[in-house]
Amino acid sequence: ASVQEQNETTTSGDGGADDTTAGDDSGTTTESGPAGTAKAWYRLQNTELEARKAALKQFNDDSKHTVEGSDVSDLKKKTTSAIPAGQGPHLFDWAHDWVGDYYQRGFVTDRSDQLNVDLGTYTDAAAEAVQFEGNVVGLPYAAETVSLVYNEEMVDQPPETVADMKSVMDEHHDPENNTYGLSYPFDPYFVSAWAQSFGGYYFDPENDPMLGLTQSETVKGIQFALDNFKPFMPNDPSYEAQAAPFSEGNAAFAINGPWYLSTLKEKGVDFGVAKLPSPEGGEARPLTGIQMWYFAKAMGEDDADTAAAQSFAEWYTTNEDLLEKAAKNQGSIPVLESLAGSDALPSDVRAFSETVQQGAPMPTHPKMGKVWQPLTDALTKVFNGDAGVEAAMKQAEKTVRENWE
Amino acid sequence: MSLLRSVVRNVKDDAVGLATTPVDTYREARYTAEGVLAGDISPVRPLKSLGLTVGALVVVLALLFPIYWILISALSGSGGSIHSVDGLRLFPEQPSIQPFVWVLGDLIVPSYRIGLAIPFTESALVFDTPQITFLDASAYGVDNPSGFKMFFWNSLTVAIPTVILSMCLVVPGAYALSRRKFVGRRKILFGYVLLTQVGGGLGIALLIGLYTVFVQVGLNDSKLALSVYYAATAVPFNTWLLKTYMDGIPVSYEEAAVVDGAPAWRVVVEVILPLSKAGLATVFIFTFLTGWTEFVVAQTLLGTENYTLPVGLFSLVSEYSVPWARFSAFALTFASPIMLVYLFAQRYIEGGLSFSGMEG
Amino acid sequence: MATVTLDDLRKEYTNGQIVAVEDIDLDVDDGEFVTVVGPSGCGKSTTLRMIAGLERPTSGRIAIGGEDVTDVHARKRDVAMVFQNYALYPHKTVDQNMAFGLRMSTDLSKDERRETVRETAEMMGIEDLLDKKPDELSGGQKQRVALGRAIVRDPDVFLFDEPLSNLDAKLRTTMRTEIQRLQNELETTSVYVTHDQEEAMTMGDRIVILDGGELQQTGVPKEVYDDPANEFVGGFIGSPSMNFLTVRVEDDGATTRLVGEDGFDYELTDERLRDAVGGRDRVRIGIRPEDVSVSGPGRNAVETTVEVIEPVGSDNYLHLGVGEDFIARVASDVEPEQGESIHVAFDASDLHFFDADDGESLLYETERSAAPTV
Amino acid sequence: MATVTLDDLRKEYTNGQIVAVEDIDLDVDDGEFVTVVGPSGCGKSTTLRMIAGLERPTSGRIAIGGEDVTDVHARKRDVAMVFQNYALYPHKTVDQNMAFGLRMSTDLSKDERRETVRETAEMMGIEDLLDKKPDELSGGQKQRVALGRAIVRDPDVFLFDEPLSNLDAKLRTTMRTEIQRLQNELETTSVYVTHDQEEAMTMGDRIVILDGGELQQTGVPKEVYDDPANEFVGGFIGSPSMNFLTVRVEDDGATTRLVGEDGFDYELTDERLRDAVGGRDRVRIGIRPEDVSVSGPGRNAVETTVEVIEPVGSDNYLHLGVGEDFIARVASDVEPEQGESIHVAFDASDLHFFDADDGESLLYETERSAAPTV
Amino acid sequence: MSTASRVARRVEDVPFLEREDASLLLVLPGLFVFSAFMLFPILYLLGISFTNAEPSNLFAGDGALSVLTFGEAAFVGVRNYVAVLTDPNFWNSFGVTWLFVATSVTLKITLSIGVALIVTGDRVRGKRLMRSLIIIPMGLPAIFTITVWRGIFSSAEFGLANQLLGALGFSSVSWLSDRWMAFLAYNVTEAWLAYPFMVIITVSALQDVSEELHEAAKVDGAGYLARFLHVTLPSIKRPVLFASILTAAASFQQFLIPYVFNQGGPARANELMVVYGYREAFTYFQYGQGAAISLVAVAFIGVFMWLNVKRGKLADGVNDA
Ligand SMILES: Nc1ncnc2c1ncn2[C@@H]1O[C@H](COP(=O)(O)OP(=O)(O)OP(=O)(O)O)[C@@H](O)[C@H]1O
Ligand SMILES: Nc1ncnc2c1ncn2[C@@H]1O[C@H](COP(=O)(O)OP(=O)(O)OP(=O)(O)O)[C@@H](O)[C@H]1O
Ligand SMILES: [Mg+2]
Ligand SMILES: [Mg+2]
Repeated sequence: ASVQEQNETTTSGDGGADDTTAGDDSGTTTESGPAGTAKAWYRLQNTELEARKAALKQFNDDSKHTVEGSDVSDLKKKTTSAIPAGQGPHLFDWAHDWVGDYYQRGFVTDRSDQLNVDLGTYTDAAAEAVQFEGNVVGLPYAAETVSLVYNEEMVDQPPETVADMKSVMDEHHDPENNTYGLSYPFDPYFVSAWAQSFGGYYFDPENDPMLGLTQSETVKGIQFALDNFKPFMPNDPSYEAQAAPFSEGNAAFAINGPWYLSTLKEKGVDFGVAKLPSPEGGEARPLTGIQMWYFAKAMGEDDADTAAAQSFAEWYTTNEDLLEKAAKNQGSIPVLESLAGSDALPSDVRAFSETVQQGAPMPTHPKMGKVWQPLTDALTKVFNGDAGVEAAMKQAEKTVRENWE
Repeated sequence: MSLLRSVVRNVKDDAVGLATTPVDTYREARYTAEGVLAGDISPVRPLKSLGLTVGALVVVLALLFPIYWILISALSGSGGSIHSVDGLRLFPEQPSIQPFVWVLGDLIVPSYRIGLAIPFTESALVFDTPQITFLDASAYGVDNPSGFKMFFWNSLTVAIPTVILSMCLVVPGAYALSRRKFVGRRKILFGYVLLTQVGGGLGIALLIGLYTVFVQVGLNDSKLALSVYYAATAVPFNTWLLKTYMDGIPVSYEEAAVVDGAPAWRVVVEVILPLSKAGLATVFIFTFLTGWTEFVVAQTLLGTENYTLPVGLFSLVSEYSVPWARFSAFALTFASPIMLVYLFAQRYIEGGLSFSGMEG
Repeated sequence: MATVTLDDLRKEYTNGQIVAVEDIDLDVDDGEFVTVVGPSGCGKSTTLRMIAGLERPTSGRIAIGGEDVTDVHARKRDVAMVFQNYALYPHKTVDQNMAFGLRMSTDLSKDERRETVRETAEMMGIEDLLDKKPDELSGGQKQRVALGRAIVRDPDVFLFDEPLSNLDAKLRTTMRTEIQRLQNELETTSVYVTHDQEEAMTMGDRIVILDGGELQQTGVPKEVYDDPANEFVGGFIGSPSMNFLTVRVEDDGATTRLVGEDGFDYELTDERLRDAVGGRDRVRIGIRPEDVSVSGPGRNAVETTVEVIEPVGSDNYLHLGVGEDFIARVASDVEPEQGESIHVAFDASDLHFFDADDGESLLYETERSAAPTV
Repeated sequence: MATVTLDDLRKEYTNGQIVAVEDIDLDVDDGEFVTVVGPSGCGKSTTLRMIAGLERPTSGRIAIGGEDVTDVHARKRDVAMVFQNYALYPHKTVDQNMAFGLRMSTDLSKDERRETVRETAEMMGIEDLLDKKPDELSGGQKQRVALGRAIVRDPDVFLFDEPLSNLDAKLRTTMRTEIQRLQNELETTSVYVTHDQEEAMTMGDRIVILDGGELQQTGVPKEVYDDPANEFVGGFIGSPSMNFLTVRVEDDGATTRLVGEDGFDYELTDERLRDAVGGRDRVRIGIRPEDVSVSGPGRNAVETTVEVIEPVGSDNYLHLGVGEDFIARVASDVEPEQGESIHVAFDASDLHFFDADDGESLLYETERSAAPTV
Repeated sequence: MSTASRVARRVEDVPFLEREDASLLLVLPGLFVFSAFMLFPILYLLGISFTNAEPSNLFAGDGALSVLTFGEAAFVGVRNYVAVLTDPNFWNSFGVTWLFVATSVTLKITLSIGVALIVTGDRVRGKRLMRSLIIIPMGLPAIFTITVWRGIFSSAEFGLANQLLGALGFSSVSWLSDRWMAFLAYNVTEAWLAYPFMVIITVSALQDVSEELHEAAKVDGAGYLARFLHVTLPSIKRPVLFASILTAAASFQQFLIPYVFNQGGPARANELMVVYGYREAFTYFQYGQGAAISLVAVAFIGVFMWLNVKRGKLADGVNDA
């Protein structure tokens, strides 16, 4: 109860007028059965949090059900400890990369048989992402990926190719005077666009071998990223350090995701978003994430609370109004088929959307979970010049295989 | 109660002392200056003092530079960051206290309506208390202030029971260990000394076990349970600390009281405890700090609505970005009460930590 | 007011390895002021603390007012104690310090307590200090408050453990008189421990001398001074100390001569004395400095040199070349040169004789039996 | 060895609010042993610490061996100091304690240091203690080590700050003699601070009396005792204290009578004394207890009652009903009853006269000019 | 009132309060609560360490009773311990941890004594205020300060540490990607986190140093350094030693610094023991193995402490009090 009170006191009721008109096509009212109360967990930035609270309020106002949302600070730890202990939520909001692992560990529930929405309502990639071995364990509402962001004061025209981009970066890169060519966190997720652009891959359960770290294409891609981007970046590969120069207007380009935009707006940087430039002989192919509402273990029973949770998830992922607003305000990339490529979307989102089209969804296979850390270590080493790409990837692959055992 | 009163008095003295320091300093400076002018005092000495003071100040400031740096980013408006590309800056470019306002949010005591029914009549007196505004966040362009006040309340409701509980556990134990001889006394003391140190960082290692136990007993997400846990972890070190302190209190006070006819518990209440003021203050601060700053266990055990300040602070950090200005402002606001308390308790803590009982 | 009786009292520490007090018997009369004196570590404090109930005797019994209190807890004994370092509660005002005992051991109301405290404070001349904390008091004032705290309770017995030893010489004299005055007024049975023999002598109705946990002698001060039971008591009581010499006894039937080093040669004529030393080869003789006088040469006069002359204003102390550190106290106008050779004489009646081995007085027993005092 | 000269030495604390030492002038000769005495807080320690270099004078100069050392740091002055609480380094053995000063202030090799320490230790009779830590020593042993530590450095000047006040009476006397013996042997200039006038009197070649930061009198002990410069000195030196009475001066030209309360009536005949009190209404007279004798009734004999009789063994102190606490020291065989009425008499030559207002001696100046001593 | 006081009197007369052995009752509550919250989990961990516990099986089963059976986890014997003790990464972390303890404690002691001397110096004015300011780091949650230090040690040219180096004319350092630079960064941060505690203990100890001893040494001809070595240091030795042992334990168990800085990197090179355990246990949720690691760590630190307590005679005050 205290959550609700708190929601009421802290959401200052902005845009209340919009809310009432928006709830028209939600299927919730038509449902029968008793009213339930569901818990939903998420981990959001401050800017997104307001919208989320507003959405919850809107749903709770319009529906007989109640959904209580909490912003949980370490969602992974929290879910893995609380769900098996029977203390977990009904729904939680995260990118789709946990799907396989969590399904195998019994943290999430398949509700494909009870769904009231057709998965065809979402883009194919999104619909694919929420399933594991044919089980639907949640509903998608947005995509995320990294794309090219440029400072309009320095760059007139977003470059089409990496070669073009390089010359612009070169022009602006001058660390002595605190300007840089590029702001680019150097980790597996961010680098995946290049690692996969020449046909390489990190991990693909349908490929042979599943682990593609040492494939020559992958190595080539990473080497490419290293050669072309590192010289124009600050020395620290971590997100924080990389994000800073561009957001202060001191870098020509950034490669980053939609979540970055709010910071940029806050700081008043004049920016534009474009598709990732293409490397010679390839196409940037970043890993994409699908943000989704997971059906947690608590939804295993068909009671009113589960109904509440499901109806919220369905309402949230299909409500065009809501999603459009999210796109406008938070740069969220819709995966609802009806909105996906729509011209109604702001240009940034359209650009991200295009990148998403080029990209490949992150694997949902549980084994993927054990790939990230060794790969991150390898990339750090490579970035720091402590090892060649080939050697580092070999080492990483070895560690991954050990972990799998 | 007299303990409380004496603490209040001491705090007052300290405050007065603090306030009169400039006056005293001025007086001293004048005396020295006169002495120097009259040729009685060699000018080398005051200069040496000045030099040493400045040197000390430099060291202190160097140590505190990270804090200052945080402060700058907190004052740089919402865009502040400790990752500033623009080189070393000693002052914020566009100082703004907005992040602090965001942390605090509105400080408004709303107006209440108080009705007083007048007996034997139908009528009632109705008062409207005025609305008192200390800080109106919206005036600074802050619409969605942080949950600081709630976190603060949670922290307080965790830290205070922690302090009370640990005092209840520590004080009798320390007294008995310091003053009485009984079976197993040495073993317990030895164990405490040992665990004082082993216990310090077991937090993480024990998290799994702890969480399991809490969950199974259904005590997770309970602030009180967390307090009990903190109090438990505080027992060895603080018992030991207080025991060492009590060892330094001459036995003759106790004997005087006994000869005066005081029963054991009154000896403790009327003599030992008031004389252990410094030790108690130290234990107080330490246990309070445990409850106030602990992060890992609190984050594991507590649900959102019960987040304490450190967890609340860390929930500002999202997967990809740290809102430095707010983060810093939050942290500094968080630390300020402790600084104040320490400033006044310093005397006691320095006395309470002297381990006088350890010598010889 | 009550008597205090110690009966074979014994205290051992560390499982009997240290015997702090060894089988002491003592009767203190009602209203008597007994001083206990002895060198450091002789067990004075331990004895006192057993009377107070702060230590439990290993064996033996303690009775206060005729009632056996050996197993009675300290707080149930109606005694008050004044400690060496005052033990005033530093966090309480003088008023609260004094009222504490009343609060604990009586049923007096707050007002009655205040009244009692005020009266006592007036008696002690500390009524102006009632609101101060011990820290703000001078040594003498603290001592007064500590006394007041004991007096205000009007106990059966007062116990003092070297209450004046932290004061400077002048103040000590003043406080000494003050305690005596109070004791005269209140007539409370008191046991007063000190290591200062002068204090013990001047203050006590009776004086108890301890050494190594054992009782050496009890008696009226003058008696103890004039007739010490053994060499220890003789040397301990009196300042400057009694001079001691080991001498050979040369008895040729008619006369008895005492022959020592440094040309000491003394002929005993008194029969009683001759009897006392009779049949022994060697005895220790003791002679008090004030009984040594500078004389001309003559029979029994000893010739010696003045090694050091110490003027103390009222008198001069002459350190003489007889035995080890032999002192004569002479009037301040007797001023021999350092190194000068002089003759000193002393009266046979002022001589004390002790067994050369165990130090027991050779005269004490006979005199005791002749004129028993206590 | 060296002289010590204090020239207008002054020390203020808390920005001049407290004047601890007020313009003291003093010359200590080479090899002289000077004792500084005065009540607590009179500035003794402060003076000594200024000589040591531990405090810096507010104004004035200090010279050691003729050399101005006012601005020389303590560790560069060749002085050794013995502290009240011994100040032995608790973590060092006796050996190391004694060798520390040598290590710091000389260039001796390790072996030489060991040798020097051993020699001194033998001289002090502490050679068996060299391997012990201070904690394991008794008070007297600690004191010996502290002395040894000072002596081993063979400094120009020894400074002692109440070195014996933590010892018990007996030990104090022994150590006192020991220090004197050492000083005689070493002949090092020494300044010795104490609050015990007896110590000051017996030990000092010369005695310096301070009060309230001001120098009251300097002189050979006996001289100071016999001829105090003012009432303070008269009262401070000597035990029991000098008795004081305020009397009216009734001069009818032929005779001068001093009339006080309690039937005190004394006729002055000596011209010198009559001159001294001449022209005054009231004077304070001082008379030492040992100068008061019990007599029969007669001219100038004062009749009074015995209030308390205090036996100290060698003597009896009679507290008489004249003025406040008037004491007569009489032989121990003079034993009037308490409350008995007796006559006491004193010689006019033993009387001291002081100004009733400022306490200055009325005889001092005249005698000074007649026979200057220092 | 009178009944109340009579009751109070009665209670006072209850003999056991004055019996020495009964004093154990005063210690027991603390001991009990402490055991319940610290020893029970340790025992529980010990149990888990012999099973293949992971979240899915550990929490299976209902009711409080399943706590005691470790849910449905299966007994695997000492397999977890064998796995840990044969893992080269473990031995690497073991070595690094001790190295870290040695270096960071040395750094902490030197820093703290230095700072403490400065803020108690005779001639320094405003000491009290300085002392209050200096403890500010103690009032901030470690997780925050460590995050800040992570920023300070950014390898980027604009990281604070690098900016300072730049201002001094040095070139930038890749702090966290170079093994020893990262190790250095850990040490600096650890020292900064721990100095307030050490300084207040040292300051208190310094205030108890006998002024008279200093004066004796001055008169003996000792200069500042000699006095520090021969008077100050021996006098503060015990409290400082005590604080050092405490802080050594803290260093041993340091988790947040390596974790937040670079997960014990680069490439697990600086993985301190607790980080190692955390990585093994939580990244892949192998609770059984995690428990085994924790216990091995606890055992080591227990032995370390035991040796220190014995050797440093910390429990001495215990013996004779
Ligand atoms: N708690 C104790 N444990 C062991 N020995 C003790 C204890 N208390 C006293 N003693 C020993 O008992 C003996 C007598 O001690 P006590 O304190 O009675 O001496 P004292 O005459 O009061 O000496 P002082 O004049 O120094 O106060 C001493 O040898 C002392 O060492
Ligand atoms: N550091 C100080 N600050 C302020 N006042 C001081 C200080 N040291 C001494 N005084 C004052 O100076 C005066 C003389 O002190 P000093 O210590 O010299 O006295 P003393 O004669 O040695 O006394 P005692 O016999 O008690 O040792 C006293 O009034 C004392 O209060
Ligand atoms: Mg004693
Ligand atoms: Mg002094």
